Amino acid sequence: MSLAAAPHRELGLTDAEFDGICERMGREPNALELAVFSLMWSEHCAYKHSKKLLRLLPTDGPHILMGPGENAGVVDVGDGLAAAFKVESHNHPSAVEPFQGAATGVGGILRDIFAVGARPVAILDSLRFGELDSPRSRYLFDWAVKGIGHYGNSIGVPTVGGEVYFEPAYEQNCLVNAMCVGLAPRERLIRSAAAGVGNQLVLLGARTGRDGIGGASVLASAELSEEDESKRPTVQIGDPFEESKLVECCLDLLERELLASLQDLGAAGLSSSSSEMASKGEVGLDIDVSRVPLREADMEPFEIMISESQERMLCVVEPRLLDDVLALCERWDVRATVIGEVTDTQHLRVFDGDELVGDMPVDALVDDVPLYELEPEEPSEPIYPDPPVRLDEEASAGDTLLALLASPNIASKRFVFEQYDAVVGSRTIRRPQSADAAVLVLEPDGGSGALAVSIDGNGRRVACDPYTGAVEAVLECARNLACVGAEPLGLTNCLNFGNPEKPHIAWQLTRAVEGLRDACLALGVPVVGGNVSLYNEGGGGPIYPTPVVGMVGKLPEPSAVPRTGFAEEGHAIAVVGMFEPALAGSELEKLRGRLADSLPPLDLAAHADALVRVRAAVRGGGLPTAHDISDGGLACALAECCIEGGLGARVSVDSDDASLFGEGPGGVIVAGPRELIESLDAAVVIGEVGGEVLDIEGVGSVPVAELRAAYEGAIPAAFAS
Amino acid sequence: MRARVLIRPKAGILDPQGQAVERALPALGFEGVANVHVGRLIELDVEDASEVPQMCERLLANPLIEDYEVVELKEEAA
Amino acid sequence: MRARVLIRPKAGILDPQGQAVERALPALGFEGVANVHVGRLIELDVEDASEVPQMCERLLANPLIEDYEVVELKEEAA
Amino acid sequence: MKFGVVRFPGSCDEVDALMACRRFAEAELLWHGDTDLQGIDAVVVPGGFSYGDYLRVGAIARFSPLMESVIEFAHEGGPVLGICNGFQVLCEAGLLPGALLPNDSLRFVCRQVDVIVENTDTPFTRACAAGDRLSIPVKHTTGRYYAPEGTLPDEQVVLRYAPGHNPNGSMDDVAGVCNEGGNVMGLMPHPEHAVDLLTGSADGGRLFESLAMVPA
Ligand SMILES: Nc1ncnc2c1ncn2[C@@H]1O[C@H](COP(=O)(O)OP(=O)(O)O)[C@@H](O)[C@H]1O
Ligand SMILES: [Mg+2]
Repeated sequence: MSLAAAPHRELGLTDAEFDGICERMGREPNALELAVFSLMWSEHCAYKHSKKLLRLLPTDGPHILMGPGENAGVVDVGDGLAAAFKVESHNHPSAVEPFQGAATGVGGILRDIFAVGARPVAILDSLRFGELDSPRSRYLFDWAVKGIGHYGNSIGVPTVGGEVYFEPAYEQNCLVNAMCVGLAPRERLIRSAAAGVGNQLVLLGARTGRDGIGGASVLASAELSEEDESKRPTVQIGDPFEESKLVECCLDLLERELLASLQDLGAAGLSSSSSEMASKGEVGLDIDVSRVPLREADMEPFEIMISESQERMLCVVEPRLLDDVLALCERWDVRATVIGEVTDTQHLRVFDGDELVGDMPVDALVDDVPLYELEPEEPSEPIYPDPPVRLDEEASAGDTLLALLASPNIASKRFVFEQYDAVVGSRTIRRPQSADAAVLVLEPDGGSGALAVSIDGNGRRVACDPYTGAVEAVLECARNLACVGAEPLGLTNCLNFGNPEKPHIAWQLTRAVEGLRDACLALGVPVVGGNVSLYNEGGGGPIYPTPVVGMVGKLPEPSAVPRTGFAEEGHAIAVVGMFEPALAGSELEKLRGRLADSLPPLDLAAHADALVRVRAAVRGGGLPTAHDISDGGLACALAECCIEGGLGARVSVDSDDASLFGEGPGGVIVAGPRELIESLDAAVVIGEVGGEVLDIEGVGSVPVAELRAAYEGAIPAAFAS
Repeated sequence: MRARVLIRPKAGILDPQGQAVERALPALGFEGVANVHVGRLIELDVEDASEVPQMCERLLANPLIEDYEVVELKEEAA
Repeated sequence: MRARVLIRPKAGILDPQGQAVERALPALGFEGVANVHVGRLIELDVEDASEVPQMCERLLANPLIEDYEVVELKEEAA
Repeated sequence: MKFGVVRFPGSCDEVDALMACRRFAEAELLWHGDTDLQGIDAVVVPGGFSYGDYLRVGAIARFSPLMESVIEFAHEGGPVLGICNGFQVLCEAGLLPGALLPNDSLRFVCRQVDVIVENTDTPFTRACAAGDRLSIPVKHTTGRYYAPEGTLPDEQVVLRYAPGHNPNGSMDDVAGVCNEGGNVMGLMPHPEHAVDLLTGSADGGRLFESLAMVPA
C-alpha cells in the first residue's frame, strides 16, 4: 500500500481528527507522519473511548510498586521479590489467523513483562469462541490453543491456567486474551521513560519486515469485514526462539545495570514504543530508519516506523556503556543496533540517512490525543437473542447434571491445558484442574510462600447485568485465590466489548467498569494495569460484554494448599462462604434457551467478609479439599470434587433447580476430617465423602464414572473424526 | 493420478526455519548458501487433479502466509 | 544456482500428518484421495550443486526416517 | 561427583535440570559455545527447543561446539543423559539408536505418566529395582520413538510407558533407551520435573541419584 493513495479516512482517522493533527503540527502531515498519527491516535494505542472511564478504577494499594502506565503492573511479594503481571487481548489478529494471532499475543504479553525487568514465570489464557458445533469456531479454538502452546512451550514459560467459554455471541468474533506473570528482584525493575539527552537508542532483536503493517489501526480498531482478504498478507509471524534469546539478553543487561530504560515494541512498532518512551521522559528522540536492520531491502521509511515485526525491544543506553551492551548482546546472539538518540526537542524526528522524513511533537502523538465522551443508554429491550434450547425442562436432575457437566463451558478443559507445558520452571505446585487457582512456589527465586494466579470472566452473566456481572468476575477470581489460601495483591483486566460509539455498548462498558471499581474497593484490591479491546463486532452483532479479570495473590504455606478433589472416605463435606444461588444467567438457563435480563443484586461488603472466612478456613491448615462453586452450581461443583478425587459422596441439600444448579458468587465446597470441618466458622455440613456414586438425597445418584465420562469426554468428542 | 504440492512461506513473511538452515550450513563447511526457504511437501493420489488447487486453498496450505504450487505427476505411488 | 530438496517420510513409517490430511479432505467434499504423504520442501541457492546431497546426509534430512531427492533448478531466486 | 548441564540457546529446562542435579551432587551449566567440559563426571542434555528446533528437532543443536566435546566424552564412556529435546539431540548425534517422530496426536502433550524400569543395569537406573513404576511428567510434540527393525536390542530399552500411559504412539511403549555401552541414555519424560513431592512426584530423582552413585 502506498500512502499517497491512502488518505486519512482509509487509515481510520475522522476528518475532525485529521484537522486536529494539522492544528497540532501547524501544517499538514506528510505520508509518514499521517501513518504514525493514524496508529498513535487509534483506539488501540490512544484508548480514545475508554481513558476517561478507566480513571474510575482504584490503583493504590500497600503492595504496589508500579501501577498502570508502565508496561506491566508490579506488586511486592516480599523477600525483596516483585511480581509483574498484565493481561492483553489479541482478538482481531486471532480471528484472522488463529495460530499466529494467538502465538504473537503470547509473545507480546511476555515482552511487556520482561520490559519491566521481570522474568516471565507463568502464562494464563482467557478464550471465547462460538459454540463447538460450529466448524469455524472449532477451527479457531483448535488453532488458537495450538498457537498459545507453541509460543509458551517453546520459550519455556509454563501456561498454568486460563478459561474458555463458548457462546453464540462470539461466533463472529472470538476473544483471545493472554496474561503473563513475571518475577524480579526489586532492584532489577526498570521503567520505560527515555532519559539523558545524548543517550543512544538501541534496537534489539529481530529484523524488521512488513509484518502487520497498518495492523494496529486496521486490525484492532475496525469491525471485521469482507475486505479482511486485503489485510491478510500483513499477518504477524512469531518466533519464540528469537524471543527466548531476547528475554535472557535483556535480563542479563539489566542485571549488569547497563540500561537506562527499556520498552517493548508492540502495536504500531517503533512509532509507539519510541514516542511513549519520549513522552514519559519528557524528551525528544531522533530515529534514523536507514539504520534499522531489515528483512526486506526495499521497505519505505513509513513501513519501518509502523512495522509490527515481533521479538524486538528498544532500550536507551549511556554512550559509555554502549560497547558493553553490544558485546553482551553478541554473546546472547541478539542483534543490537544503534538507531538514534535522545534529544531535548520533545519531538519525534525520523531521518532516512541525513534526510529528515518526519517531525512530530511527542505530546501530540501520546498525550494531547482527542478523548471521546461515551453516550451510554440502557437498552429498552434485549440486545442478544435467546440461546438455542439444548436441554428439555423436564429432564431429570441426574440427566440435567450430566448435561451440564458435558456442556463445553463446564466440561474439563484438559483438551486445552494438556497442550500447554504447565511445569517448566519447577514452580508449579497446582496445575490446571487440580485446584481453583494455579499455585507457584517462590522458593526457586529465593522467596517464601507461593503465588496464586487465576483469570476469570463469564461474559454471559455480564450480558445479563453488566454491573453485577463485572462484580462477580472480580469475586470469582478472588474466590479462586481464596480456595488455595491466597490473598489478592493486585488485579489486571482486559475489557473486551463491542463498538463503544453505540449507546448500548457504551452503557455496558460504563456499568461494567463501575462494577469493577466497586468490587476492587470492597475487596481492597488495586488495579495494576490492563488492556481494552473495543469494536468486537463481526457481522453477527456485538460480543457479550467480556471484562476478563486476572489476579495475583500470595499464600504463606505451599505445603498446605487444598485441592479440588475429595481426598478420603469419611471426610465431611460443607459449604462455606456466602452462597445465594439463582438460575438467572446460569449455564442451566442457557441450556434451556433463556438469557436473563438481570442478576440478583449482591451485598459486596458481606461477600468481602465471606471471602476472608474462606481464606481463613484454608489457611487454618489440614484442609485437603476446597473448590469454588462456579458454573453449573453446587451439583456441578460436587461432581468436579468427585471426579478429581475419584471418590463418591452422599449429600443432602435442597432439591430445587436453583439450589442444585443455580449460580451466584460466594460459595465454596470444603471437605476434610469431620471435627475440622465442624470447627470452621459458618460452615454448613451437607454430607460425607465415600463410595463410587454421587448421591444427592431425594434427588438421585450418578456413578462417578458416568460423571467423569460426561465431564472429560465432551470437548474431545467435538473433535472426534 | 499423483499430484505434488509445494508449499512455501509467502515472500516477505518471516521464515525462521530457512534462517536457521542458512546459518547452520556454513558452520558445517558448506559455503555460498543463500536464500534458504523451508516449506512443506505434500504428495497425494487424486482422481481429479483440477481439484488440487481448491484443496490447497481450503486445507493443505494457509493462503495467509503460504504460497503453493501444484505439480501433476504421471505415475501413481507404489 | 538454485536447488530444491524434497524430503519424504520413509515408506513404512507411520505418517500421521498424511493420514490427517487423508481424513480431512473427504470431509471437505474432496473424494478419491489416497496415499497422502506430508514432507518437507527446502529450496536454496548454492554455488556447488554437487554438495547438496552431503548437506542432506549431514543436516537437511535424517536418513533413518526420511528419504530425500535433490532437484537442480536453473534460475536463482529473485 | 559433578554434573554438567548443557545450555543451548532455546533450552527451556536447563535450570530445572541443574536444580534437580544439585539435590544429589554438584552441578553447573555448560555453555553451548564452549568446548571445555570443565572436568564434570556426567553430562545432562536438557529439554527445550534448542536453536528453536527449526528444521528437525535436535538437528542443529547436535552440531554445536559443546556437543562435539560431549560426543567425545560419551565415546570415552562418560555418562550422558538426554532428556526430551536432549534425547532428540543424542539420537541426531548418533549416540543413541532410533529417532523421535511427531506424536501420533500431532499435538503437544503435557501429562503425568507412569513409566516402568526395564533395565537397572545402567548408571542411570542402578538406584531402581526392575519393574519399578515411576510417575514423571512428559511434555513434547515430537516424542514418538522409532527404531528400524533389529536396531534396538531389548536390553537397550531402559524405560517403558506403563500400559495405557503411552502419550505419543512410541514403538513398543519405549520411553527411554540407552546405547550399547549403557553409558548414554535418552528419555522423553522429564525426571527433573519429578524430584519434589510438592510439585507432584519425587520419582524422577532416582535417575539423578543413580548417576550420583557413579564413582567420581
Ligand atoms: N484456556 C485454558 N488454558 C489453561 N487452563 C485452562 C483453560 N481453561 C480452563 N483451564 C483450567 O481448567 C480449570 C477449570 O477452569 P474453570 O472452570 O474456568 O475454573 P474456575 O471456574 O474455577 O475459574 C482451571 O484450573 C483452569 O485453569
Ligand atoms: Mg469453573
